[in-house]
Amino acid sequence: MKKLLNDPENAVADSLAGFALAHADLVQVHHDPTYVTRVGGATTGKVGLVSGGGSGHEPLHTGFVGDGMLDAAVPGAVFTSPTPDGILPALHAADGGAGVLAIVKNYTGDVLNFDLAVELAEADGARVATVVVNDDVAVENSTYTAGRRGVAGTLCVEKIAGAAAMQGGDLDDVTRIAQHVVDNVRTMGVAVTACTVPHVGGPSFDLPDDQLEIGIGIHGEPGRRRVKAVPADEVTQMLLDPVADDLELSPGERVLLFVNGMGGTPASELYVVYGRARRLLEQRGVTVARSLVGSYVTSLEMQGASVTVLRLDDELEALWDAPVHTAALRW
Amino acid sequence: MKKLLNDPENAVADSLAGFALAHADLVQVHHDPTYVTRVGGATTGKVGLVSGGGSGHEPLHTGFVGDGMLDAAVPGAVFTSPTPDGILPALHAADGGAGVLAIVKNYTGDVLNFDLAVELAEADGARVATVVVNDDVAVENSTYTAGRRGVAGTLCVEKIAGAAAMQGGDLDDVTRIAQHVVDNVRTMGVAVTACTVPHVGGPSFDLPDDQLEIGIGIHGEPGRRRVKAVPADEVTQMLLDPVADDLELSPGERVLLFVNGMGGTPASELYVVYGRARRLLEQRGVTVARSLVGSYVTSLEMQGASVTVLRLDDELEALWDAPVHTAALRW
Amino acid sequence: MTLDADWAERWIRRTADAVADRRDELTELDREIGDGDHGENLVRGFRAVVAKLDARRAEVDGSGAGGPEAPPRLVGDVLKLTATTLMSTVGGASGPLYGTAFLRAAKVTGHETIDTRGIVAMLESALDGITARGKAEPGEKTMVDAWTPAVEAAERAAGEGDEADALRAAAAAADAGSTATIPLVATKGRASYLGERSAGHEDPGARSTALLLAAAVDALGEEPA
Amino acid sequence: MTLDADWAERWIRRTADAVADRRDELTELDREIGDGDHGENLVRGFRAVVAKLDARRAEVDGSGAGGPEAPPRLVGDVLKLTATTLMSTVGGASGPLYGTAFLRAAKVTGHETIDTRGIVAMLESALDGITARGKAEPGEKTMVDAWTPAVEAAERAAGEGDEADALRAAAAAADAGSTATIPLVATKGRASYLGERSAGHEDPGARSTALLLAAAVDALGEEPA
Ligand SMILES: Nc1ncnc2c1ncn2[C@@H]1O[C@H](COP(=O)(O)OP(=O)(O)O)[C@@H](O)[C@H]1O
Ligand SMILES: Nc1ncnc2c1ncn2[C@@H]1O[C@H](COP(=O)(O)OP(=O)(O)O)[C@@H](O)[C@H]1O
Ligand SMILES: [Mg+2]
Ligand SMILES: [Mg+2]
Ligand SMILES: [Mg+2]
Ligand SMILES: [Mg+2]
Repeated sequence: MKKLLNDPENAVADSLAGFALAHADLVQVHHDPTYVTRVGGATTGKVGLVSGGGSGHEPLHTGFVGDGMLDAAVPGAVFTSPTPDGILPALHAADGGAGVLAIVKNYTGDVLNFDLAVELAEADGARVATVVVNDDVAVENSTYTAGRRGVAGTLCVEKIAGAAAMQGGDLDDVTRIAQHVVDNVRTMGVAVTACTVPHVGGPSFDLPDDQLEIGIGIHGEPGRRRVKAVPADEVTQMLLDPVADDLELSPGERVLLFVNGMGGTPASELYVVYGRARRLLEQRGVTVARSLVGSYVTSLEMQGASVTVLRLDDELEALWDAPVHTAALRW
Repeated sequence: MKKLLNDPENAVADSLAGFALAHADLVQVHHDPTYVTRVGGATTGKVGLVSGGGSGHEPLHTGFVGDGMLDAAVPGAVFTSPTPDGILPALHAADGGAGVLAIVKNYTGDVLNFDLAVELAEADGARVATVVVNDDVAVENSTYTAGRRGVAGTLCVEKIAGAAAMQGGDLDDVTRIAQHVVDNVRTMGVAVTACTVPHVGGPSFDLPDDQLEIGIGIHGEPGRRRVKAVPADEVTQMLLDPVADDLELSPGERVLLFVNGMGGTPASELYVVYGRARRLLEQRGVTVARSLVGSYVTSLEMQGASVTVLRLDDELEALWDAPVHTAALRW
Repeated sequence: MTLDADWAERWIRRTADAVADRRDELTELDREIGDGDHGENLVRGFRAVVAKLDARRAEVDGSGAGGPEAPPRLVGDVLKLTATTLMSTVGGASGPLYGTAFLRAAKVTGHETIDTRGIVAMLESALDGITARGKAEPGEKTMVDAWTPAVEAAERAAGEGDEADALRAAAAAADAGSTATIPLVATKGRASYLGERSAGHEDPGARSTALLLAAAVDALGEEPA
Repeated sequence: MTLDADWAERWIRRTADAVADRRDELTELDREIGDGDHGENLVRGFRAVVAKLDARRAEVDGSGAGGPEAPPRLVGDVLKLTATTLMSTVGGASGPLYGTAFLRAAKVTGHETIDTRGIVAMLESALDGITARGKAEPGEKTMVDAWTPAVEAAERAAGEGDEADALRAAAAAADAGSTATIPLVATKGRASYLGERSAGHEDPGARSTALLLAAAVDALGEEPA
């Protein structure tokens, strides 16, 4: 394993230290326990937004702390949910008196640790609502799994709920909007290569040079199935079709199309996937009204991509367009 | 080789097609010959800015076409300079009557092809100035080489010259500013892994699992020397010291610190490098007044990073801060 | 054999050693059907618990406490310290699960020593905590598949033997239960994302449960330092 | 043996075949000390030239031209078409260099046939074009190290032999010149970035020059179709 890291045990801390220095105008990084807050702290009267999860998905979530998105983020160890002692002060720091929305990706660890922290925060008198993001269509949403995972669609939830909070929505409004995004966003991903967790030192799975993993999560776990490597157009179809089918998109609908890189994918390849996904949507009579292409919800240096579709309505479109100023997303 | 591509021969065209669709509000992509222009074409009375070079460095240059940066970009085949027949119409398209500045990275191929195109444009009556970016300190700037290469510092030249043009500078002003950036920006890079050019199908060099290439360019070429893999802090020092020494930075000076990923590097690692580079600069008494961290000038999916330092003065600082709205850089 | 706070402390310290020794094995199991961090998570967590135990011991020694006038040391105190420390240092799914297990176990072990029935109650409470939080049932290929037979075996052994017999029976059953997860298809936790592909691999949390209970047995064999 | 426009066309077509056949070898040489695109660049460029030659031929055939009343076909016309096409399709360093070489060569070959002195003039002009544009001198490990001995050998051979001898001598010298680049340290082009590490590898542009001139010789052996 070769990485631009020092002691693998300190990978997260070292990276956060650099992040804090580079974005001192936007964020403040707290240590022992670790959490990241917006500079200036909670905005009085605004609903606070907190998210968090294992590290290794950067810029998610720390890169989305700032105006119009998150008030605090809690990074765990690499691919490991953060613990309640980090989540709890983040919930308090984000609380401007109007309550806090916790945005949790659906993984057993994230859900359990956030649950514990929310219980503790409520015991302290805080008002906390939770939305659980579960956009990954690769996993059956049934009693036979821990439920669908939260993956790249989380960005859409954080951006749009962040805008709703910025515009003065109360905790119920912001929670409703966030849940509305969750209900209308779906994702499916592919791995071209595995990734290597620093303290593990070896690849997260062994993927032969002529195979792809379809239906991956964002923790370097293997996907739902392995297929022979095929051209990008075919791969894209394997991702887009289940997403569009699951959303039951009808002709005439408007969507946001988000092609996300897994960390090690060149931008040029993401645009190839985007172009194909867009044509497939257009063939279904669906209008791509908003787009995002880039590596935002990653698995370390994994090569691969995910395709996310969010069904839009006027409200979501306006909130997506609202200004945002964070380290990783800005307009 | 596994990549999210279709026919490797069409990699550039496929990617540009997706790019055009994703950023139709910003850019227009022309084919046969290939070049990319700002939507709306040349701004009357504004100096036009054109850059270009081999593909595979995305978002450079196409991702920097837009308000406050480039008016046109000319992508060649992967890692191959574009040809004059693509550069010529780009020069004309960027010409709003106030002349055009061509920003050329110092590679024999780029310089020769731009030279040819500029000769042809001038024969058509256009007024074209050229600046050659050569920020790579890994290469001795002597008669024993083709001169220093243009690498990540190109972003600084394009951003700052773009702002100068936007603010109404004439061709001489904009050229002077661009040259001023060139004179004050230096870069050095490291490869952790090689990259694979699509139509080649194999890695650009063979790098054993315990070695790094120090002093690489951005075309997957080997570096100046190979070193045993060492922690990020040491690697960063090998990059930062030659840069700072070459700039002859004195205590009290203010700089922009730009840590650039080579395409396959996780953001978390770039921040580790940034943190260390910043501390090293501070130890020299130098103030990091502006920062940029991200994968902007890449070599396909290569893992690695480069450290760029730009000596700032009030003029450069203000131009850096000026608004920019492109696919890849926006504030 | 006295199952007192010293035994509990030895249990936790031996668990810390065991997960450190077997870290790569746990990591590899989790790499196969999860995300490869289970070994690291537990090593980090139990190392933190040991550090707290050391600190507390240094405090007690420094204050001259621990003499005849010292307040009684309760088994449950050790388990509670373990619980809160695991919750705040392990992360992942296993952190809240083991944390809750030890918290519930602490609640029924607030005594200077525990007997055979105490052992059974402790294990039952731990399992209840895990299922209350994680909602997994036996057969879903989780740590519940090691804890459930462990509790049952302890109950059976408690009818005929002493506390050591109960612990030994629990540990042996957890080990067998963990091995028995191999053919299962996971329907809880990360491994469930793999569907059928999760079959043929042992559940990492079940294996760490077996290590934990084996350490409880090992801790019997040593008298306090 | 007549060195006319048909010969020039055969030369270019054979070059296209040669770079396609040897593409991987050129790529590999460029991968070692450059950026691995030289083979691809030349294949793309010469394929485009062949397409233009085919198109022109189809036009001529279609128009019924080429009969006794057709305008004379000049060697230089073929070379000029080659020059402009290479310039607009090859890219990289070699595109402008080969483009300029053929453009200069075309300027001195505006004849229906060329003789021995014409061959020497053509090669000299090509080399002049390359050095005018690329500013490389012999010994810098570039294509100049194949062209320079080629020109010298053609001049020598022209004193004693015919145009075929001159071409053969040029091709042989280019081949030897290319091989002789192996020990050199590059001081021009991409390979110069490697400094000392460039020694021990053959220059890809020198090798493609040798292929180009070998194709000119091969083209002698065939009469027009
Ligand atoms: N709902 C659940 N109930 C009981 N145990 C569970 C549950 N979900 C996961 N586990 C256990 O947690 C183990 C994984 O722990 P760990 O790797 O530390 O956390 P994560 O899965 O978050 O990476 C699994 O092997 C399994 O035994
Ligand atoms: N200044 C120069 N003068 C003559 N030949 C040169 C010069 N620079 C480069 N070359 C030739 O160009 C060849 C490389 O061509 P190519 O790989 O197509 O372009 P690039 O280097 O831009 O990728 C080198 O092998 C060398 O022979
Ligand atoms: Mg985990
Ligand atoms: Mg090239
Ligand atoms: Mg795990
Ligand atoms: Mg080359």
